[in-house]
Amino acid sequence: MTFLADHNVQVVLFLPLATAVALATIASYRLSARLNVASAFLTFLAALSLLAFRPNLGRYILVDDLNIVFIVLNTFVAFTTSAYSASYIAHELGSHRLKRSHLRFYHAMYQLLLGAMNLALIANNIGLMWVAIEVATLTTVVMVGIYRTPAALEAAWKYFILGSVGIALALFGTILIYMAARPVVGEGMRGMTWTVLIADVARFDPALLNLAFVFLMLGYGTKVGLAPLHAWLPDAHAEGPTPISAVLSGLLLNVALYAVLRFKLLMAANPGAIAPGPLMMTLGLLSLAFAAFMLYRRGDIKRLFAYSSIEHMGVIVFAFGMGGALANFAGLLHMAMHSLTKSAIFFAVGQVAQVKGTQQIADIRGLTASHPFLGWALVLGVVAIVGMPPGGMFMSEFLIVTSAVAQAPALAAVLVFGLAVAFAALILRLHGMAFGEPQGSTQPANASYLPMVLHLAPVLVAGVFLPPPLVAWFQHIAALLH
Amino acid sequence: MTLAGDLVAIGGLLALGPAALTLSRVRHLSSLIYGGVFLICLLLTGGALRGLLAGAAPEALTLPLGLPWLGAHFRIDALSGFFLAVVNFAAAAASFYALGYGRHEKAQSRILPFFPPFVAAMNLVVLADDAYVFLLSWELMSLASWALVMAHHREGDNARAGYVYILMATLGTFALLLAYGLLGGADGDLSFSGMRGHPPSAAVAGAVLALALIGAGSKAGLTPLHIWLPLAHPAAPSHISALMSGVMTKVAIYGFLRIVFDLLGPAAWWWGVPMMATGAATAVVGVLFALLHNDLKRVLAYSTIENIGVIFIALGLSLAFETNGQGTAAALAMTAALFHMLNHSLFKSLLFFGSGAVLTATDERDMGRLGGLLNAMPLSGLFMLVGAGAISALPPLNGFASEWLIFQAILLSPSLPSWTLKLEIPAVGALLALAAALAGACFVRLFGVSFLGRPRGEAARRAKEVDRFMLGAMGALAALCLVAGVLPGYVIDALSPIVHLLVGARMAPQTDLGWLAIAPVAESRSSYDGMLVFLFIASSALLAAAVIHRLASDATRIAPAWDCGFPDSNPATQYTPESFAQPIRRVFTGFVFRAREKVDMPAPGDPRPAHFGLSIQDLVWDFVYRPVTRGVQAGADRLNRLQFLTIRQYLSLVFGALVLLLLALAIWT
Amino acid sequence: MDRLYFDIAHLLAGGLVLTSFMLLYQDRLYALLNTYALQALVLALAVGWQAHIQHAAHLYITAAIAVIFKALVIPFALHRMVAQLGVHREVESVVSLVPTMLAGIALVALSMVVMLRVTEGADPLAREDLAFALSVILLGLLMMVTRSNAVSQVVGFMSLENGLILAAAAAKGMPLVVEISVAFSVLIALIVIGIFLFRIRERFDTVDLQALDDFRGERR
Amino acid sequence: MSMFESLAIQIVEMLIVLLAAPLLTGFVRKVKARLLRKRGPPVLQPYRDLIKLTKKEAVIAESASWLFRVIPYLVFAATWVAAALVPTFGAGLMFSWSADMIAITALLGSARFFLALAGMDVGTSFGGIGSSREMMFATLAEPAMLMIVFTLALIAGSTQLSTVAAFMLSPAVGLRVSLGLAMVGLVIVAIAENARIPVDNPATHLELTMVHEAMVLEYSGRHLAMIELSAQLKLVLYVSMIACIFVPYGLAPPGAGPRELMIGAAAYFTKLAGAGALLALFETSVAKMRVFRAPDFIGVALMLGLLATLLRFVSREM
Repeated sequence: MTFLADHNVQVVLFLPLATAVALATIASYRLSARLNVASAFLTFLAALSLLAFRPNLGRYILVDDLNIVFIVLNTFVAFTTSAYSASYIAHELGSHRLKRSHLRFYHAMYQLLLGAMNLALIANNIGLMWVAIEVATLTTVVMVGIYRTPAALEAAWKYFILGSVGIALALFGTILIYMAARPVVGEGMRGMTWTVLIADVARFDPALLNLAFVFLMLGYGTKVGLAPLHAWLPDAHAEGPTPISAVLSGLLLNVALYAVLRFKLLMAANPGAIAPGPLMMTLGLLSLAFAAFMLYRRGDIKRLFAYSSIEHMGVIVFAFGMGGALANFAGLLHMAMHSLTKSAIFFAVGQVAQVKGTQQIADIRGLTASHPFLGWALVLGVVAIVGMPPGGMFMSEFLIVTSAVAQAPALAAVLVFGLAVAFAALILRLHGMAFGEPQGSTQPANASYLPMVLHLAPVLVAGVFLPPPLVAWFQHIAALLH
Repeated sequence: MTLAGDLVAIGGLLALGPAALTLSRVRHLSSLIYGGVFLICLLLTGGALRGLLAGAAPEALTLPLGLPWLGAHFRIDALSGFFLAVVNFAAAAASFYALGYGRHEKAQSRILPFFPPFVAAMNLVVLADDAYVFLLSWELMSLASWALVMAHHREGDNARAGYVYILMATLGTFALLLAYGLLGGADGDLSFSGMRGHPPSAAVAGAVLALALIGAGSKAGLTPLHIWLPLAHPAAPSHISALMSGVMTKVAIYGFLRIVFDLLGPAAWWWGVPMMATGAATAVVGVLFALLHNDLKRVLAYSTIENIGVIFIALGLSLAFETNGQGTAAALAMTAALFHMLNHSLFKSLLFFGSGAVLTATDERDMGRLGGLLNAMPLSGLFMLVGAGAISALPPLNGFASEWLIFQAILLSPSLPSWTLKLEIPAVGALLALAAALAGACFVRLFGVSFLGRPRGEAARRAKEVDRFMLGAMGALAALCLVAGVLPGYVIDALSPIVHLLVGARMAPQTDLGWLAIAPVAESRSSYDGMLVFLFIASSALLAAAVIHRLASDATRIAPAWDCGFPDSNPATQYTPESFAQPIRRVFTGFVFRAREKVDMPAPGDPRPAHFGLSIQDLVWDFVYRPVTRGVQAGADRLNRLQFLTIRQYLSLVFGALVLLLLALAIWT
Repeated sequence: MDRLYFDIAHLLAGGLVLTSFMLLYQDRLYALLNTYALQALVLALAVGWQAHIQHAAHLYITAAIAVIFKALVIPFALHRMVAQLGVHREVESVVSLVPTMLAGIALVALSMVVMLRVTEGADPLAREDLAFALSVILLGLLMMVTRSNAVSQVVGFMSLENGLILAAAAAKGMPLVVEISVAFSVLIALIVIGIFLFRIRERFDTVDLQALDDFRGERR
Repeated sequence: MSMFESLAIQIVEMLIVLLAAPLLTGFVRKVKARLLRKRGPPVLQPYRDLIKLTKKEAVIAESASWLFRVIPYLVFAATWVAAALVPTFGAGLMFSWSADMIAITALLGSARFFLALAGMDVGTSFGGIGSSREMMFATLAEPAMLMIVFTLALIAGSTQLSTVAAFMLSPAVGLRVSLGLAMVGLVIVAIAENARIPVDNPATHLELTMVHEAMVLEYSGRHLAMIELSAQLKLVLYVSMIACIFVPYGLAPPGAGPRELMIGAAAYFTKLAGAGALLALFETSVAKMRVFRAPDFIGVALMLGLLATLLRFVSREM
């Protein structure tokens, strides 16, 4: 334990990488699945200890209030997903969709992905962050294509190409930031070190910053899944293994969002630069409205929830774009709740798809009757994701809408319109799947419900009660974000 | 009982939901749960009534829940106390009824976990003292009732009903959310006390009024937001329907009252205009639809819409008077509104219980297959008759007392200075009178077709009287309908603190008048004495019967019906619900609802059967909802093409966005 | 002396933009690949010149990668692939040549306008180079979206990436440049291998896509 | 005036309307017959009919419920109470404040409600016809009546009949358009409510044209007597109401002495006779309408009432 606490950053960064190497050599998929869970759990513990034992700032390492939220959330969801994945993957093996060699690869990649995401979050260097996000993207590309069906390959390919362009744009933005910083902070690593940048950003050239932000917003926005840069997201979610869908929606989007937030902070600290808010709000609303309409014609259950992720990312980006203590708090809360809820939904969806042998919404009926637990978990998840109480997203949407009404009533109307359209679509699909005469196989699902419970329980409490320390922490960050 | 005690009791209700889930294997679980809810609600009713009658001072409490920096504010004042009593009394009655009714229920596991939270959420709405707790409870109420509507999800159109319901409920919540956002203002103070402290500007207040009308109106069933109500209320099990129709709509009105009469600050004179107009339209549309449908519970649901319209007319009147400085008149209208709310919660619950009894006995909701139930179910029939009489505003029952008060308020309106109001109010009065008369016809039809005549089907023939729990609940409500009708003065006086809270004036005390009469303005102007009318009717009917039986003949012979000499007519020759409504349909609804009759009468000698078809369309669907859904679908279709682009085209989107932003950057500064 | 440095750097960077236009102009695949090799060569020269000016030895590595990998290996691999896969030898464009060229000119103008807003205080060398790099990036993207042939799209991406390397090299003292160029080379290699492996991906703009969506049950 | 006296007057009043009711019907029938150059039954024939009916055995259909037997008494009681609250020969009845015009309308509505139920109770097609049409008429007649009540209330400032009558006697009345409209409206409502020609024909038993008679088709014996009596009471009620509102002359004021009461009684019977004669004249000179023409006729009353109310609302000083 003390080792974990003393070397928490090292554990968070290197344990996944080490595990990845180890997993690549282990043949038994049972063992590797367990190792996967254990390693993810240790990483989560180490991340938790970051809360109490903050390491010293290094040139490459940064642990501050903002990224701890992301790290803890990330490692937690990564841990629960690995537990879910253990039972999920076994079933895939049983149904011959995957071979053992694939599994070895899958587990190694899973840990590599975690390591890369942790690195992206913890890096004190915008170049390093960029590299880490690129690695994470490439890893997920491979995982999306793991089933090797034409559809999966096509999705992976689309993800790959669009992701690469996004990476390129983000890199150009990063170079521009460096160019802006160089005259002020000098050459070399200092020009890319976040702590240095934020200290001196007020003296940077605003025009370069503006240009940089456009590229960064589009580059990392591609990863966040903002419309019109979203195209990779639905297919990648739909065609990959479900644990990966959960990780994509619950984690990778957040990591990219984290990058956007970092650069928003830079922009906001320079008095001459354009305010980043309007651009973020526009993109956020556009994503929300677009995804809301796209929900209607979905036939594939995973693609449906992928679009819902786009919608929520839109809401979150809108909230952060609007800024202010309330909206930032709401944005953070919404992000955390979305991660937990959406991954829980994907857990349920994955089991449903395994039991019913299909991802087609039209072929899934009457789940609450045939599989009460799964069905009601899905109902609870969807109820939470559309922002109904007692889910925590009710609180965050409440705050976002009320502060939008106070700051920009016209935008609040658009926001509410988008939310309502999305609500109607999701509930419509939910009705079809959860109620009515059951269809298809009624044999019970043999998978662990624990991850789902672990995710939904805090979400359902959050709408009614948030622990004061958590509130204080979030409020502190919200104030940091302006 | 103190506020803290109330909250503990509500917490108990909330806990019963999960308890029902975990104890699902316990025998007699339903009796356990319903018994628990019954006791708790009785306790809450008692506490609320005592506070109300004792004139207890408002009491507030903040819990460390809800919005973290705000806390969960709760407050009980006269208004909350009144609604608390209404909600819990009806809930207690419903639970008692369900002790019997619930036993016949097949989908127990889909009802028991949601019923107690539903009741608890309604309580919480009434006690909430900040926007967050209010909306949270409001939405929880929708959610729980949605789950209850979906209890019989495999039957017929119920899933669609649930969908439309949850959609409209959320629309309303969003409207209220925006309204509270506007009320909170720039500093975002979301506690009600904060909102009271900062009344918004006139334009904002107008917007809030509109949003509150949409938000609360969609839940209460104002036209054109009523469409979900006749779908959802019948779909739920009957004791739930009773709560949804009798109480949840009142909770919606509570929300409206809280916002418009309490939080919004001084009102503008014109606010009453849209309220009365929608109220009148709602009343007439609701009752006409009630006349056109055959489903027992759907008819009741439509009649709820009518009564909500009536209540909104009275509320609008009250506002119109208040803004023109006529305090007593405003108090009269408000008293009438509250009284009618109370009455409606009583008789609508009673009627839904009755329909549940019919359902239990026959498994049939279609009036066209019922008939003659009064013989098999004499007590249920009697209670149902009392309910029908009360809702048709027959003296001396309670429905008449409140409608009489509304008419009295309308008669005071010539003193208003505004021409708009002067022209509007008589028209509203005429529509109200029309609605009242149509309601009479509607309930003659409902009771006459299902309880009188001869059974139209096997199910109706085999009907048996229901158990004593159900009868007990119905009997209590029927008795209350009579009591509130013959002693209106006491009710009016009990309402006066609430009225004072809302409009700042009160009616003269009524119980000081002799003979239990009420005289809202002055005795020379108008007065009514429910007790005397009741006694007169009862005594003269008994007297007449006694005299005739004593002095003349009391011989009776049972014989086949005469029927102008037609021999052994088939029960199918009786008037059906459709045929009963036909004259009214022809007179009123041909144009408005596009009611179309299709008669297929074969020529003489042609042996094929004749057919009669009837189609009714709700124009609101055609002109409001269909365009909206079509718009959304068209938007979805159009945007859906974006799912099927090639990678190159997706890249073009990225490229376009980039160029656009660079252009913007180039043009900017 | 500075003046000369500047002019040569300017010339090389301008040459890169010019080769980008040449890429846009090509209508034969082999010619396209040759032009790309030329662009990679120019890039190598530009980066090498920067290495010389900045006295940054590590940039020579980047220049070397550009020469060996981009100017030789990749064009050669693509040549073989075109021959093996029997891809049409023509560059299939969605938009015809003249509008494409006009759009390219507009994009260059746009990047100039945007970059020149940057305060004069910034290093003029970097400023000019960045303007050219941005032009190359935009032209590369333009190529990707106006060509429907997979190989030419890859070429577009690679030319985009050349712009990035140019920018990175021009940013004086920027760390990680070598790493980035290596990372991008890997990325490009993966893309090329991807095309080779998944033969169904002859074109990004494939018609198969529709069949695929039908198969998924998404299309109604 | 002592409480005892006023109670006595109230009771006398109740008895007078009860006793006058068959008389008025008999009188109308007689005049009608004479106008048709027939001799007609004696004026007192309705009394004989009623007594005879009460003495006969009541025949009740097998399918009838208990409600069927209760309803005649309920209908009678509601109508009688309503009729007793309308001033006949003297204003200021002891219990007149226990129900105003709106309540009287509603009491009649209750009677109709139950009668319509009775029509449906046996389960024959004719009963249904009657109830259905009766309720349709009511949906127009009741609002019309209420509009008329509104007009009067707006003019007189009260919905109490005694106060209205007192106001009508005062010089403040004058000649008013609204009053005229209201009177025509009230007469139309009275015709419709009492099932008179042209809306309904009290004498017909032709199956398809009946309305009121169809509802009570299955009644016999004492039950039928009660219903007949209620119908007669209703006629008296409407005539009294019209008389006390529009021709309140001779009405004894509250607390009047015996002389004024006698004058009032004489005036009342004169008014009844006049109204009866006019009704008979009207009924012999028009033909019955088709059922679906009747709503137009009653609708006229509603329009008149609304118009009168609007005029009053708009011009309070007019």
